[in-house]
Amino acid sequence: MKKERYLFRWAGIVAISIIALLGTGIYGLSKVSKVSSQPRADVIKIDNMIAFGKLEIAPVEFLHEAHTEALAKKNKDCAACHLTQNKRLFPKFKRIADTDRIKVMDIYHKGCISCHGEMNVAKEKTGPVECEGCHSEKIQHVTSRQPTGFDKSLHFRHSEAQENKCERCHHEYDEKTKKLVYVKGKEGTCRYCHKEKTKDNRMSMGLASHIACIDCHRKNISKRLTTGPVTCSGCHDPSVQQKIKKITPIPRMDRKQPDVVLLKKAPKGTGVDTENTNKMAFVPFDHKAHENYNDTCRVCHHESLKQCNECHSLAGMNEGNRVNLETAMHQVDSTRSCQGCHEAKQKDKNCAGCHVFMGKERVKEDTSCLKCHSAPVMEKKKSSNPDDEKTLVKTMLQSRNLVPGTYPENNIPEKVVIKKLSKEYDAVDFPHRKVVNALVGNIKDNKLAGYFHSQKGSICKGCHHNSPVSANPPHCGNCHGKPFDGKNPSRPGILGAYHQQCMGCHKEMGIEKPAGCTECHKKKNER
Amino acid sequence: MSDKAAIDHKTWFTPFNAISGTIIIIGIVISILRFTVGLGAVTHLSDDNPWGLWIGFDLLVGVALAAGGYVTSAAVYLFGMKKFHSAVRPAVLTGFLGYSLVVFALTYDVGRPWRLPYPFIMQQGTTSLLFEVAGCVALYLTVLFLEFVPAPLEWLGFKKVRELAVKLTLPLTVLGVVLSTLHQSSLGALYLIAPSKLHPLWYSTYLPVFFFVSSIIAGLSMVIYESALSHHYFADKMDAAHLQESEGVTLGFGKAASLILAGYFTIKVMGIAGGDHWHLLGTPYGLWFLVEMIGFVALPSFLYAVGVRNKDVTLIKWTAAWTVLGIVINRLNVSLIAFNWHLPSARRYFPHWMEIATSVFIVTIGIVLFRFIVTRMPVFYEHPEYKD
Amino acid sequence: METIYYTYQDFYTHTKGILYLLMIVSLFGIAGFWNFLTGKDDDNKENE
Amino acid sequence: MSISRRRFLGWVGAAGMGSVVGKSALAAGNKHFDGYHESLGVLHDISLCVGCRSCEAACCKVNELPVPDKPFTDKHVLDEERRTTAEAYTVVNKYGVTGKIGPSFRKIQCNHCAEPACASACFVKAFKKTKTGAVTYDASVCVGCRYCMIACPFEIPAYEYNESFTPRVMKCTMCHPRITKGQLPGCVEGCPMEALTLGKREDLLKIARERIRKYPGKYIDHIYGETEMGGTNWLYLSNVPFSDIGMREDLGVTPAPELTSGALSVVPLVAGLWPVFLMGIYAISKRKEIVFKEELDEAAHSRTKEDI
Repeated sequence: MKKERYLFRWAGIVAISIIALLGTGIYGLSKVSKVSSQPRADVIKIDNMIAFGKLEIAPVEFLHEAHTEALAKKNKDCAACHLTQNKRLFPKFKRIADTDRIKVMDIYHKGCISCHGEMNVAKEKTGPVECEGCHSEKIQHVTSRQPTGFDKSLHFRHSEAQENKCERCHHEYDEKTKKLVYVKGKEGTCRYCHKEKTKDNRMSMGLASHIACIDCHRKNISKRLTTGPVTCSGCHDPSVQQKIKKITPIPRMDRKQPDVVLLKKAPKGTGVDTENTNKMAFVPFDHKAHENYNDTCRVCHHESLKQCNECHSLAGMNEGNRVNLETAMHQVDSTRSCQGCHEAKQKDKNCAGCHVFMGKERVKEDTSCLKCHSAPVMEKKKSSNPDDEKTLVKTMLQSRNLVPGTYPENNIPEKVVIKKLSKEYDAVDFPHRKVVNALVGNIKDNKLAGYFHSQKGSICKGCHHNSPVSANPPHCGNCHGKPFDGKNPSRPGILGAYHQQCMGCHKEMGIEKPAGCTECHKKKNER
Repeated sequence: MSDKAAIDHKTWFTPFNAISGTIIIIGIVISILRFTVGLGAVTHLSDDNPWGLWIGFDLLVGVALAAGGYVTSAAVYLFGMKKFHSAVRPAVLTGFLGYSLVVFALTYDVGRPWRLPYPFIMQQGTTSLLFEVAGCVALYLTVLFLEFVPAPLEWLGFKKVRELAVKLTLPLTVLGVVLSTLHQSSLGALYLIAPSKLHPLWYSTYLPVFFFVSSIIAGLSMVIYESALSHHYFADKMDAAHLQESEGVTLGFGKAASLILAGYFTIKVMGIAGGDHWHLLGTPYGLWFLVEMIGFVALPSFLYAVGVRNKDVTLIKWTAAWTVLGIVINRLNVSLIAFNWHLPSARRYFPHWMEIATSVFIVTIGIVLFRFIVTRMPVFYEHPEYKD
Repeated sequence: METIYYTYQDFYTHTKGILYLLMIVSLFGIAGFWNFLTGKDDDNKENE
Repeated sequence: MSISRRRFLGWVGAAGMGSVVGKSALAAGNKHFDGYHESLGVLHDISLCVGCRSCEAACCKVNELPVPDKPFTDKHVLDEERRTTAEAYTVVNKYGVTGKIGPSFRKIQCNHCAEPACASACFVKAFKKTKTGAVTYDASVCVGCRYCMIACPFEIPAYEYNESFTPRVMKCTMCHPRITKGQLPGCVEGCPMEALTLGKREDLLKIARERIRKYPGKYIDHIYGETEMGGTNWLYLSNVPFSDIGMREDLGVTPAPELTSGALSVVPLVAGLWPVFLMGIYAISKRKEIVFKEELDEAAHSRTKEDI
């Protein structure tokens, strides 16, 4: 009997404590964890232990700059936490390599806690020494860290400062000597070797850049030279990135690249293409101009900066990931292909108004192919001088008409009155010529757009679509006769056609006026 | 409540009559408002929350708590537990009153109550769980009436008719269990059609089973709880057999309730496993779910067990009350608290005071009717003329 | 009279309608069968 | 009287033995139901909607709904999220979508499910999927239980809570009376952008797929309503993620009637087997009682013998 009562008492205590615990749990959850509102670029998540398997405890949120500043006050520098290897500072905390789980863990625990402990004893402001202080599930700081890039402007500033001594940064790995060597004229991008993650003896891009950049900058500081940033925010804070000095115009990077190129399949004898069925006209390509349009070479080239046809054959080859030459040049959803990039330009505000309505159809016969494929096939002339080819390409490029073509002003109707919709609303006075002039004006400085719209009437097709180019296109109502035409289900009626076209275009081009129905047409009973 | 005064018929003005009278007057006023101005005037029901307290409490809780009738009659007449015989009539009476009031409450909630027979006489929406519930409740109400009818017949002295009614006991009990199994589970199954609205911890394809099993628990606990109250207030109405058997009933039903609660806990856990909702237990809704599961299922199961082992009738009675509260919480969770959980708080439902007042009004009617009947008819005692 | 059901809902309404009727029939049927099955039990008892 | 009688007879007739046998071929357990062929639907191209509320105005007019206090030209109404009510079968909501310039608009109305949850839930068959594609409601039998509103995964049906004697469930009818006459639904007719397209559901799916193909990158590659809750006759095409414009993507593809069919299928089993099971228990307990009594008698008998 006594035993039972004892049991009962315990049950009561356990039940009450469970309910109380749950209650406080709910209360605790209802409190929103405090997040420091100021985003910072130096928030580092220390989760290195993930390399040894699943994390047992929450990763640590580490504020790098808070530590640099604290150390600076005590006249300590990077060496307080970072070791040096080959006379260069190594980014990992107090170690060169992640050897094993226990060792790395000890390095962190000893390194962090001992320093915090010492400062605690000295009654100085310092970080936590207990587990939860560092290992917290809650995110306390919003990170603003953004990857940084080495654009052409930065590259020029660096090469200028290094007196054009490319070897100071560029190197290659020599398999035989197992050493880093420099080969003149074969400079490539860092990412050719340095990938996202460290693999074998190739450092990751992150590791390599932190070693190389920061070390050099630090040395310059010690020599009291002007140099780049050494702190996290110096490179990774978006607002600081904005302030990095830009050179304009940027002098051309010289790596013996051609001014103009004739894009074609690999010549015979290189073993790339075995078949000899290329009937397509070659494409004259202004390489120099395209260098200016893009920030890095990688935008078009892959990391290796090879010629396109070295890897992309007509049939596709392993080096080119089995992407054939045609796809490499025309793939629409790629940022590297010609057509992909050109089509992306159609999303520009000045272009989107018309182009957003143009469906992507595979058109078999279209003169637009010939806009690029304009050079004659020169395969037969084996002995042709490469310089002749260059001259030909240059002349072809120079003879291109890059001005949008329009009809004479008086051939363009000034005003079109749209009466078809005057049921509830008045007719619309559509300022036709004003719109045409605005569209032409928008692209007159755009070489790409100018070249593709140089034919008279091609700009008219933005609205007068689906009918042959003509100075007298058919009326809209000729096709858009009735809504919900079962035979042409995707063709809107006249009401939808006008509203979709006008409003869609205005929206895409960011034209805010007219706002609301009555700015185009007055309501009938409102007069 | 001073009952002696009321039973003596000396004065009508007793605290019980005063309180219940006030509630009933308020209830009548609200009823007039409801049936003349419409649901919008007295409820907080909205297009997002079409079912409120009147369904969540009056229907779901009401039906669950009236389960004592079928549980007790099945135990006595089918499972042969004759020692619980004295518990049958009070349980059947509560069941009958409970179901009558559920139907009464429904007339408040549905838009056109006079059309309540439409599902049977006009068009049969046979794919609706509600059709099944409606059919079973209607039939079961008749069954309960027939099961209870010997009591008023004895009171009124209609011997022959009473004989006929008593003969029907066995088939009625079987029919009662069948109908109860069906509609108790179907009340849970009502929510099967809305997996996108009910919180996943409460939504399960086992919902009908959960509702059926918990209705047995509710029935058992209600019988214990009610007998505790009756002993307090109507002890003078009870015969020797009733008083003698009462402790046995409490212990026996407590034992059954403890066992079934344990089983219920198990299948609820399996429900979570089946839906793989473990991760939701850490959320605020999950904690509330744990409160229900641990505080109102696991704990009463254990307390019942302790009470039965110790023959501690007081503990069992308190546990019964706690379990009944747990059933109320469970039904309200499914119908109101965890329902529409995805909606922003501004679109959630909280009952209007008049809805609460109406529910209180209906419960009060139940208590008054129960009191009226047990003070007159042979419920707590065997009629001297009809002793077997 | 063949009816084609286009929706599951319509088909289900139809089959459920039959099932509900069958349920009522079965309840009475089982009661009757029980009487038939145990009808002689009571006789035996009385005869004893 | 005559109506109820006819209906009752209809029910009995449908359940006649002859029909049970005659329809057995169609009643195969694994039969797949495609819904009504040639049924109509509406395709809503969300990328085209400009939030002008013309559809709301047209709907109000053709359905003779009460005119709201704020005129349909008032765009401030769009600032708060609304749902369908007993006074508005359709509403347009405005959504700000991250990464997209300008707001997106979505029209809400009954989606006219292929297997409607409301019809499955209604215990008087007030809701009906018609062969035109519309889900219609018959107020003359409605009891007002509002289970349809609980069941609807799209939260569409609304109720006349302030009506004391003739409250009705209110929802879009796809302008069923108009489309049977060959007219367009009010909203479709009223849309100046032709963002709404009426057509056969099969055709609408083709149109939608064609648009997705033709404008790569513009549309989300999903036609909302093609499979949701077993498919709906109102279809949506969007240039922004559906979840960003308040459309639930977690509804699943199971048609509503199938959600409850499992539970319902147990009902006949319980009705058929439970009595047998219970009577069995009764027989066992009674048998025990008899045995117990006999043993008691025997014991008493032997005791009396001993006494002698």
